[in-house]
Amino acid sequence: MNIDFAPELEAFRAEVAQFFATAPTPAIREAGRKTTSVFAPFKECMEWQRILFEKGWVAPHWPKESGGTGWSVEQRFIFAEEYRKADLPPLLPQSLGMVGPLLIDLGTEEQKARYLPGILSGDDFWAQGYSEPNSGSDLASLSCRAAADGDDYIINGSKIWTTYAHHANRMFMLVRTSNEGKKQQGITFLLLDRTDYPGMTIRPIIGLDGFPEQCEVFFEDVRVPQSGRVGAENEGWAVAKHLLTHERGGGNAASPTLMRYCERAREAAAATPSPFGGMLATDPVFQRELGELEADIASLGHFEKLAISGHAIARDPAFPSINKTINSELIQRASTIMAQVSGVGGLVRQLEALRVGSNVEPLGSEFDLISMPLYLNSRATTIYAGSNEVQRDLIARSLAGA
Amino acid sequence: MNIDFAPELEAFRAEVAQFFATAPTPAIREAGRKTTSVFAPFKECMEWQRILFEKGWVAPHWPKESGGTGWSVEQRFIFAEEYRKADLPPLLPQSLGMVGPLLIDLGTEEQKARYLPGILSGDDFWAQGYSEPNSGSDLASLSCRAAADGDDYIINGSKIWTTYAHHANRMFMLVRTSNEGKKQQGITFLLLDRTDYPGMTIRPIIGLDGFPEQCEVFFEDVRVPQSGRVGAENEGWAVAKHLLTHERGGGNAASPTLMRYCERAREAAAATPSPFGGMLATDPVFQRELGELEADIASLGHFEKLAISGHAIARDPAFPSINKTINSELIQRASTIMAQVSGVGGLVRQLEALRVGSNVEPLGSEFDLISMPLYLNSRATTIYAGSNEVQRDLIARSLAGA
Amino acid sequence: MDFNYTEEQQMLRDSIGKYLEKSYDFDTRQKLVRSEAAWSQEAWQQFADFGLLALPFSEEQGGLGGSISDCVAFAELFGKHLVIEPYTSAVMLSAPALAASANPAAQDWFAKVIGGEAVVAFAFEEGHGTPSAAHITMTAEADGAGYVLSGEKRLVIAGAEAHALVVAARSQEGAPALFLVEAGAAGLQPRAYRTIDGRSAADIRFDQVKATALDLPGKALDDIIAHAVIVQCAEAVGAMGALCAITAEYAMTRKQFGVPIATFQAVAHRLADMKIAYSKARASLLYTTALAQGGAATQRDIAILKAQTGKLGRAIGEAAIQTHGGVGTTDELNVSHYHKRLIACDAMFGDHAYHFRKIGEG
Amino acid sequence: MDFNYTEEQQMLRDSIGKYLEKSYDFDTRQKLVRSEAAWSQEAWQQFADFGLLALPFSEEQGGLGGSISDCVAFAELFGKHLVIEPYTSAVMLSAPALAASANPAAQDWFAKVIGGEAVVAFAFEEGHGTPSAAHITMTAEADGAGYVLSGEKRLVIAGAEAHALVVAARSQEGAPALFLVEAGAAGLQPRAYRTIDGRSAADIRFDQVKATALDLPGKALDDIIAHAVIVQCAEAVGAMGALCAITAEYAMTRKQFGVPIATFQAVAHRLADMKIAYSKARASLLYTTALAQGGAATQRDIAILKAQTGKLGRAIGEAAIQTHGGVGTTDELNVSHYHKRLIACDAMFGDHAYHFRKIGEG
Repeated sequence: MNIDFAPELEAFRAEVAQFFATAPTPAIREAGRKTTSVFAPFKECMEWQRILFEKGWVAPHWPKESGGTGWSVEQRFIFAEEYRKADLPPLLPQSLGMVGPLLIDLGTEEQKARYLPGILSGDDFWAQGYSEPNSGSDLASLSCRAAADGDDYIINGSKIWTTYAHHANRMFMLVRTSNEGKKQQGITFLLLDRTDYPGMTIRPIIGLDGFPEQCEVFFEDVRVPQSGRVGAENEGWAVAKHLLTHERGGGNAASPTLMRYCERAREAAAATPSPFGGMLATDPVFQRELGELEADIASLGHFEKLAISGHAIARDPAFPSINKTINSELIQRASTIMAQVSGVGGLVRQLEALRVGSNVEPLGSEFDLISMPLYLNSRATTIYAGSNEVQRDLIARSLAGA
Repeated sequence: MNIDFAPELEAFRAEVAQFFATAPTPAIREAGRKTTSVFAPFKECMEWQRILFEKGWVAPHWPKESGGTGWSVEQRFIFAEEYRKADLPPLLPQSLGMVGPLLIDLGTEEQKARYLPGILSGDDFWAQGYSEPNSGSDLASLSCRAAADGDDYIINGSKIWTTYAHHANRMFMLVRTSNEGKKQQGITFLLLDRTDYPGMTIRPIIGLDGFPEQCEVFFEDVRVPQSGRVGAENEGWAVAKHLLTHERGGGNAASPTLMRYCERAREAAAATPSPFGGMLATDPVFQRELGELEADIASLGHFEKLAISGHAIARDPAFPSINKTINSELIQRASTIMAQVSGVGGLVRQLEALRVGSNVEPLGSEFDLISMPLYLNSRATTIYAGSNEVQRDLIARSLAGA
Repeated sequence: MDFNYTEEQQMLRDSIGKYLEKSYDFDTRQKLVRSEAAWSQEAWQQFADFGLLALPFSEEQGGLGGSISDCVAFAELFGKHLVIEPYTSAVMLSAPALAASANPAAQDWFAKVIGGEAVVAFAFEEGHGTPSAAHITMTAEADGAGYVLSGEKRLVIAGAEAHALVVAARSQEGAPALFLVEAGAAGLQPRAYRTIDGRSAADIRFDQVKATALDLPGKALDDIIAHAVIVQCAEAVGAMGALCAITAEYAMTRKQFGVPIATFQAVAHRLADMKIAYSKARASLLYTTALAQGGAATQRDIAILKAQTGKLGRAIGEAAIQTHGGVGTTDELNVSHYHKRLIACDAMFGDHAYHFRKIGEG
Repeated sequence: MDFNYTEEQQMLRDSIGKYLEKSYDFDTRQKLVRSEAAWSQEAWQQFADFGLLALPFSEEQGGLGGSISDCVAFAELFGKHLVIEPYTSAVMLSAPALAASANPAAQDWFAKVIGGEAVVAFAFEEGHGTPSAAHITMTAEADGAGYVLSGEKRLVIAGAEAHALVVAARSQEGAPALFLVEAGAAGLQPRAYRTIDGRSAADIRFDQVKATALDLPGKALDDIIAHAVIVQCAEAVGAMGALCAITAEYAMTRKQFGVPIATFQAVAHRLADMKIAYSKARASLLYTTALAQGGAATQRDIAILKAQTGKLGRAIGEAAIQTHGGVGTTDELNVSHYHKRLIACDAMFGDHAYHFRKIGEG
């Protein structure tokens, strides 16, 4: 066993911290502080991606030859920790975390050449078209249909829970190309060059936090080229499953973000009186609960480090599901504690003050402004990317082979 | 809505308290304090039943004409509260709580006349022969076979988890009398006059707490009279289901016992230093956790009062399952807090000091002596009388009709 | 013991239930929440016509002589329909305070409130959670025959629209007391907003605002809050019951993998847990109501009800959203709105964590 | 970063695993627990032969120069086999204290311990939980060149059988320190018992018992305890892994309603939760071990490992029993014995609740 504590790492940490202290614009910083979801405010997030891209730091989890940084695991965690300390907006996962790694693994050379540059630079933003109104947990039952027609497919049907589709200029999606055999057969994985094809309509859905984050996407005779197919026709399920390991397993560690939530809760609690006297941050009950959460997040961090360093734990077929389950439930617990600190301060609905660049004065603190939207938004984390019920099914099923 | 606060009730309370202060022998009191299970030490428990029987207070939940007290709900709760305050051993449920009420509801006049007196007086103690090694949660799959032979049945097979069978002189049981049709059909409910029939063997099973509470009962060509049948042959499932409402719903309230556990935890905590300074009883974290438990027990108490007073809540088909689930999980939580108070004091295994009348000096306090066995024993509460998984299935199923 | 609603209470529930079903369905309610109106004047008038505004007051006071169990009976329906009108604030908190005061101005306002002619808001909350009167820190300074108030009150339901305010502050003796302030008084600076559960509220700055003491007898304020908390909990229990029913119905009709999702044991057990939680909360509501009706509810009893309702309500809300999946996380479906109402009920007057700890103090 | 066991460590695990499989199966272990013997002399001798008693000590000390990760590697197997021998007490706690002392008697005892000739017990616990040296209250009074100890120590593993004791008490300066006491010293009154997890322990009264100061340098005691806690956690994680495997296997073979119970989603999800808990605990074990190996594990890191292992171990134990149903609640099956070991691991040196709160203090 070995962890690198070389002094060069501290120099690296200083370099990263220095960059984060100087490179982001005020709007990017504000967007980071006002992020109340896994998905940061779009515009500033993409501006920040451009800056990171130019620095060469946009995709630490990618292979170096495809645009990654070639950092050690230690460096990657230092980067993630400093990133969160600076409260910078997390980059959107759909492009860099999902379709990018997928194309590196399974795309044709042409697809890689065509799409990876825009994914890295942030010139393109990809939406993920998986779920349908009647195909949520039961994703394989999807029915959005693509009929081959010459060199094209003609798509009819709809997708739902398509995060930030209203911001996206590209989209990857699963379509049904055959009704033969098992439902997992007959699914094809497609890349769409545009989101404004004739016949394609995007309707944002207002979430319980008041923000339009998810969308419904309708397809009416939408004609797209077959060259956007990844893998063979009718074999998209395997492609999707491969991608899910990226979506759920995550090359990017979640624990630094979660730990930062705890820090913010602690900071806010230091300024909040406890009804039992003193400040909340020194209240034993608060400390007990925050300590339990921090310990659990620490364990996730340990788990992530084992995984990223190539320990056998990450080769367990259940790994992506375990990781997704832990991560999503910790987001909910962290945001629950944050909302608890805000108390009745979280009952104020003041969405306009949450906009980046807003000149509306918040009624409470900035912390109070974000804690409740974050709590509400986090209800979705145990539902999306395969509900946690499905994840637990998969984990249990994996035991049969163990 | 109405609760009786009449001053006569306080006189009643005083009368009950006075009786409890004088009637029990020292051994009965010791047995009460050393009860580490739903099932109190057998010998002293039956002695105490005899005393209560002679006082006419042995079955407050029975109809007055069958030997009950005719008390109001208020009186029954006062009785239960004083009972627990005095730490007296709870009477064993199999006779008074299960087969007795069943016979009142479904027994023949002859069966009532024959068995109810012994059930009330405690001259008889009944074991419950339901589960089998391969029929636990799936009770209806039971295979212990009774073949009709003249006026008798000849029983072959075995029963398991038969609480206190080694103390019992009578037994009620489910047997298979037919393999036709659905598995619920072909089951017959039998009363056995003896537990020492030729061919009947009882093997106590040592539990995880170190005590023999459960038994396995083996039947090899055991001949019993058919007159012990309750209901028709092959229709015992309905009888068993009826009995389960008594077993799970309980005419006796559980909340006073649970509240008493909290009191004992609080008393012990008042004598235990907290590692954070002061005594544990005044530690905010302890108070927070005990308070949550007490509130939940209070809600169970409210639920029980609604039920016993005849509110519609008790006519919900899911009521017995809801009641059993709440009750069993609260026993586990209460005993967990008790074991927490004992801390490493609970790691001492000193079963001999727990015996009633033991002259072995306990290494710790009497509280430390009981807390861990109680915690360990309580693991069974969510398993027996229909596992809580089965209860939740039943509750969910009841919603379909709602 | 008897915890059943009387026939009269059942009739009241039937009438109000019918009205709300017809005129306060979810779509109507959502239009109202998205409108400029703080609440529905028409609904308020209906409540007045049903006698609800005068119900909890004795006939000598000009009321209808109703009891706390009467209020609980219809408040469950308010929760079921996510009613945003300031009933608890105006009728359960301000009005009893006004009624208990010998001050003639208070008596006038009281008559107007129960007559449906005015709304008087209750300004109590001061920070991130003011669980009881003992936590009030705003002080009232004597100023001639009256007082002046300075400081801030938060989350004053109907605070910007009310015709007057009942304000909790420390009296000269240092004890928590109540004061009457007229709307529009100099130095009053409300900032209005909607709460996450759609109600109109305001944070109000007080800058040397003239106020009149209500001079209530000793324990009156605690008793008023206790009854209001019961009614607030009844709303929460009503919302919980609705969520249980809606979620069970959804789980039995929504299909995935070719079968209703209720046939998946994980979903079935979650429905069971919701039912268990609801059973506990409703039992505590009815029992505590009966205790209060008999004048026997202690602070601990109220704390138990408040804590249990808060914790169980949150659990039911979260379970309902999880069971609904994606649609549960939208603004379009009522499920998330119930959850937000339950969160609000938990947070106001001390959340479950606060009350559990008070209970644990013994 | 690398958290894999080295090839050498893997070989050590293989040998010890093979030995335990063969000679320390559950039935053998249960016979041992029910016997008069405090533990198996034969097993102890085997551990000596494997080099385990000398492993954690430097070659200058006469040890084998092993590391904390070596100890963790085989301690997981100790947990898997519910080993009752006093390894942690004698080799991880007492021996390092003896080794760090300049006292010649201590050096003698140290040589005997790592040579397998003597067992020295560690007397630390004083009440219902003594989580760290800072909580020690027993005081050592100076008595000529030595000290005398009075008071009580509890849960001294191997306390009645040990040839000597290392006792934690406050020194003259008031700081926690360690003292050496020979077995049979006048005034020493042990009462022996078995713990719920089958180990031999004693509560020991000290009545003016002569003792020698070990005079360890400042932070040594905390560091010794930190390493011992890691090894204790490794045992717990080993037990958890065994429970996960046993329970999954049982659920896939035990049939009810005509199918394996693992096909019921409630059972399947419980198995998943056990796997999740085990994944967290094992990750924390391996990471903290690597940190400690690099000399970089802080008190907080140790607290995180101890707290997580304690909480997750209890949860896994309870889930394993519930999944097994009736047989899980018996003394006959190994499942309940694993659970009791996990409870003991949680309780000693501060339970999860204690450590969570320390972590939360920030």
